Amino acid sequence: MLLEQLINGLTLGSIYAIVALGFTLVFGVLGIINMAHGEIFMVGAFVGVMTTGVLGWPLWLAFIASIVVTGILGYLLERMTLRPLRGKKGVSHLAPLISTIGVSILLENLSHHIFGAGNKPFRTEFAEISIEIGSVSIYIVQIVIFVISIVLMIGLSVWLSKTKAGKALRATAENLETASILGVNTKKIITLTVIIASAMGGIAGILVGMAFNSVSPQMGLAIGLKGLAIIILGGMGNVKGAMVGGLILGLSETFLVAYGDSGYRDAIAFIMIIFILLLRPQGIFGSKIAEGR
Amino acid sequence: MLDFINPYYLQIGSFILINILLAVSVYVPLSSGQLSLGSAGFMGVGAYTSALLTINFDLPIMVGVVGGACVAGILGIIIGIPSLRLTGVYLAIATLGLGEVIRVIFVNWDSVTKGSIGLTGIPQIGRELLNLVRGFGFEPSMIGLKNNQFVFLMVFLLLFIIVMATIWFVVRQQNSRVGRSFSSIQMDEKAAESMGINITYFKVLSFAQGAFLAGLAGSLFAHVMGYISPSDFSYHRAVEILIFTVFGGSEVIIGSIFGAIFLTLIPEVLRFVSEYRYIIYGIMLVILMAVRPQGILDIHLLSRVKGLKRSKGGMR
Amino acid sequence: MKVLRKASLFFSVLMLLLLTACSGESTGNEGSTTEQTDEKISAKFGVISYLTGAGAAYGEAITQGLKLAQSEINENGEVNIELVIEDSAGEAEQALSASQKLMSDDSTLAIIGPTLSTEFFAVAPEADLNGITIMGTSTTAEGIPEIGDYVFRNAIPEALAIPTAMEKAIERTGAKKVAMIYGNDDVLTQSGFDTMKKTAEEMGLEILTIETFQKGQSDYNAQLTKIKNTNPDLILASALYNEGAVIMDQARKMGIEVPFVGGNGFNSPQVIEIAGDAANGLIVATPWFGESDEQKVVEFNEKYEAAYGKRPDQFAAQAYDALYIYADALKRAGEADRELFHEALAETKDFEGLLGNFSFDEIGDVVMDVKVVEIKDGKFIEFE
Amino acid sequence: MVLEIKNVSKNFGGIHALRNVSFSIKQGEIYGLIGPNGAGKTTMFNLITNIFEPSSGEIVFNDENITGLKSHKITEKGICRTYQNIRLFSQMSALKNVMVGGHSRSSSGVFSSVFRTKAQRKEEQELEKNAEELLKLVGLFENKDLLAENLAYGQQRRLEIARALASKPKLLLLDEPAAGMNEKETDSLYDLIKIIQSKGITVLIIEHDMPLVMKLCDRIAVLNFGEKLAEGTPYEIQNNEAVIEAYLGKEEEEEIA
Repeated sequence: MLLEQLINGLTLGSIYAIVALGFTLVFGVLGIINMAHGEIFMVGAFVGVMTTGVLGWPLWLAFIASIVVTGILGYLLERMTLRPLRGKKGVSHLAPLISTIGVSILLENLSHHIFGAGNKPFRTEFAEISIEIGSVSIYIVQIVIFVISIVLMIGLSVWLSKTKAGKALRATAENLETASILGVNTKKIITLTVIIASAMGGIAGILVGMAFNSVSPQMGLAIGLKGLAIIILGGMGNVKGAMVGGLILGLSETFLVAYGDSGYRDAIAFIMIIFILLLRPQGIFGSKIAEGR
Repeated sequence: MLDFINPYYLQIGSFILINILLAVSVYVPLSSGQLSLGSAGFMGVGAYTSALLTINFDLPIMVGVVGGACVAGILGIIIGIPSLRLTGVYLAIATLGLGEVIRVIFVNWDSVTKGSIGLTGIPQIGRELLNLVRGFGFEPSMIGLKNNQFVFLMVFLLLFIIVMATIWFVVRQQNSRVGRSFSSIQMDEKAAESMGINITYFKVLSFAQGAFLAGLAGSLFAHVMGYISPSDFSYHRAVEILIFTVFGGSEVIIGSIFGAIFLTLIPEVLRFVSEYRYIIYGIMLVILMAVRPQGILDIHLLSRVKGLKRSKGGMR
Repeated sequence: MKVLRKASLFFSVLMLLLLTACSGESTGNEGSTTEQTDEKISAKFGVISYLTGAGAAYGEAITQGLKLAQSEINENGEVNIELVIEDSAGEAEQALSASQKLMSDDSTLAIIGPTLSTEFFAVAPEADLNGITIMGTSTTAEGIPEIGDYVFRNAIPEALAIPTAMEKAIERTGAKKVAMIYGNDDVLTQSGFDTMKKTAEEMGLEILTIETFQKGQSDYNAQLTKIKNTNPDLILASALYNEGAVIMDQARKMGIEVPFVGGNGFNSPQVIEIAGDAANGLIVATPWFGESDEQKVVEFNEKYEAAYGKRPDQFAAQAYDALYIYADALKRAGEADRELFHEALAETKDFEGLLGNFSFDEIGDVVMDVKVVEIKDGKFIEFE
Repeated sequence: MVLEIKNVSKNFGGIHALRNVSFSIKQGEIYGLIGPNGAGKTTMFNLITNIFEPSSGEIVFNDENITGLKSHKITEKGICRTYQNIRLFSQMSALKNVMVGGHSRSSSGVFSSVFRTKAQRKEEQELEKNAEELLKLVGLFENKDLLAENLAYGQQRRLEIARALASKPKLLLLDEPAAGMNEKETDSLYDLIKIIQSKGITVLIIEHDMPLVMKLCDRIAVLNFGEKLAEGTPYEIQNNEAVIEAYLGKEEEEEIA
């Protein structure tokens, strides 16, 4: 049972981590919390359902479709809701928060109209393959999810620290003005960030669909709130923190269910962040002191 | 003329009044620079406290309401002190989390809260008032009203008085030493402190006042609805309350009031497009933030509209 | 004082707004009020339904069922029914506002709805106080008809459906050890669970573990792994079909092959759609068996499909029956009077509806036989 | 002695911002604190008002050890400051800004404010009267209803001084009050500070405008790389070898850079 629950926890945690990576990237560069990220993730999952289920596309094509659609959503999000607020006088830190909440309401209800209220099945043959180890059966999907999350985290870290675009991105995160003086095209970098973050949401969406076979318009909210908790847990804008935070949350939720009271499962994320904020406001991996934006 | 006393209008009017209280409960902490998304949670605490007091101990509604508001206020102090270390979005998310934790506790604490089934049979303000006046030998029909017209009218008037008192309280406080301290903390915490303002005290004060008001609104909500369940105090409620304030204008109290009125009426007015209501809602928020991020009403607009020659700190 | 004056100005504006906002609509309905012809009784029924938001699918099915029944009844010619439909968006406050809107219209004879039990708990006491009959068609939670004299329902309460399903399932499988899983943040599933637990204890079953889940959750593996390790003979799952189907899917993947017994909310063709083969082995009690080859059921299916392009579910069927029950009571009452109608409705006995023989007990709850069905080979069949 | 700084040091993560600095200020004098950028002058202000706590050493105000006392308590004791990069309450009117300055000299709380008790009304009137007088003093009375952010730069600096004075300080800390001012404005600033002195308020001033400092101050301390380089009258400082070297050396460096 322990081994099985460990696998369950790691799978869930990896998904949380990928969602949190998207949050953390946007926060790291723009200093805002993208409340619509959960809904973008949900749209990604629906693209997966539609392409594999209705159109009968192969899985790899579904992935690409989902990345493209969520990437475009990310672009629109940046272009229509975030950019108008940037650099405008008298805009408080509340504005992007509200604006993205608006987008999340919009996306959730649009999906509602287009796809209907209920759960949609996500059927791929790939999701059925499993290997047996003793009495424990591990699905290939579970391994894939774990690997993808690790790859994304490492890839993102390397990209941020080694490549030119990544360095420009970090410079932008440090200071918008300085970066633009140094010749970084901040507008492009910011757009790129939001697109990448959204595409990662899309990937997470498909993975959830495959792993749990359930996709609904409401799933964005539930996972979005968890993602939010994770980036505080791991440290805002910190890639490693998002990963570790995601795994910690996935494991603790699973073990709470396994050995405690499953009724408090939804609360544990927030109980954890309330404690972490009080003990170490910068998060587990955060280095800077929490400073309000 | 008595047709004017239509329970439907009065019912919506009562919800508007409760929502104004909720919007103000976000506005007050915000006036000292603290964005709290915990109003839904505090509202729940107020509602459950008052409901349980009146159901289990047969206490009068008045006692329940005051008790509910006070418990929420005290919780606000307890939460407010450690939260001082947090600012901006951190505080927002921590308080949002707090609300979720409170809701989950309501769901799981079966023996007291009846879990997700919720509490039924909460004494209702209107009926108690009716019984009260009947005790004095008064019948609504004596002034040409039906029982339910009378009940709803009384509830509306009572809430109206409470809301007016609250607004009066907040505005007077704003125009005083306390209000100046709040806004100076909001504008520059460090400078405020070096002017001799005890920021710990004033921040906890405004946070706790917000919690108290949310608790008050919650307990009134319980006694107007007669039935509450944890789903009344979910994430959606927290966001809804925040939007009242931000939409109407978070810089001025009149903005919160306007936001609550407008956004409570909108679903009623928009019933004919009810299917697309939330989609419209979402688009509206996005456009509003792009065009008027400070909300519909702000100081500049108010001073122009009212022809005020000078900026009034009091209406901030 | 200046503040007060300003604020009261504000409120006058508010009241004005309210008036203009609401008056436009209330006048719209007046065209077709009760025109008393010699033999035909006309009546206006208010409907409160969940038409926007997460559970809009339920409200849609209900209103479609009602409209189908309405057109048939009016065509029949004995009574003439007008429906005024209001949206509640699944929220208790909006349901309450909608009910006030309906009740303040003196020509509203009675109310059908609202959809959710949480809404019903808020609305029904008001209706009862005002002496207006109200009937729930989808409200299965405990304590609904107990609210008051004027409160009825034709939805099969979980307290009736679940024990029947459990008894039959245990009779056949001989199960002794059960595991339970339920959604603890929903009224329907919580109240279903309470019934399940009580019944299980009465039947002397051994409860191995009790697990919960919450709305919007998509991963049930942790709970199911725990259940799997206790080796139950049967799983009692109080879940709505949306979550329930996913739970079954994940359970089967994990290698849990035992049957599931569910409540009324679990009963939907959607379960098969979502979970596919994994849905096999679900046992539920239902007033509505859509696959039945009874004449009236087949006819209803055809008419519904012709009108709305899809097959009806139990919500549509129950709503359809509800309006017929109202029409029947109206005929017996003889005129559109709230008090006479209430008395006539309470006396409803052995009414032959789509769902079978129907009566109200003394508090206004359902008396009827329920069928137990199971999913086998991707289809609902009667459980034997 | 009004203020005694005793062997104060401050480290920021291993970097010494201030090392073993001591000086003391007499009642009624104008005391200058000068030195190149980064010498630790503003850090000294931040230590006195306890925005940071000193790593070691003591700060004594009117024979009372105020080290580690909360900022607002220090203001209550009678020390108030201005900021190098103006920190006004930008969305408040000039008058309100000064009234906030009077916070520590008033006491009405929530109850008396809401019910407008007699004492509260009297206190508000006094606060307002006092604020108006201070605005007259700094020459901003005509602008009292303008939002602080709409004032001109020099006016903002003077408003900050008025706000600090409203707390009725015994010791006023001015952080580069003349920065960005033209000659005429600087002259009227000189007059203002002299008037403040004449009211019996001790002044500690950080300033880069050397002619102003030399003309204004009774005594001066020079900080360089966190250490006290010299202390004395303006005449002594102007003729101090080490000071000249520090300043000249600094200028050369800047030219190379």
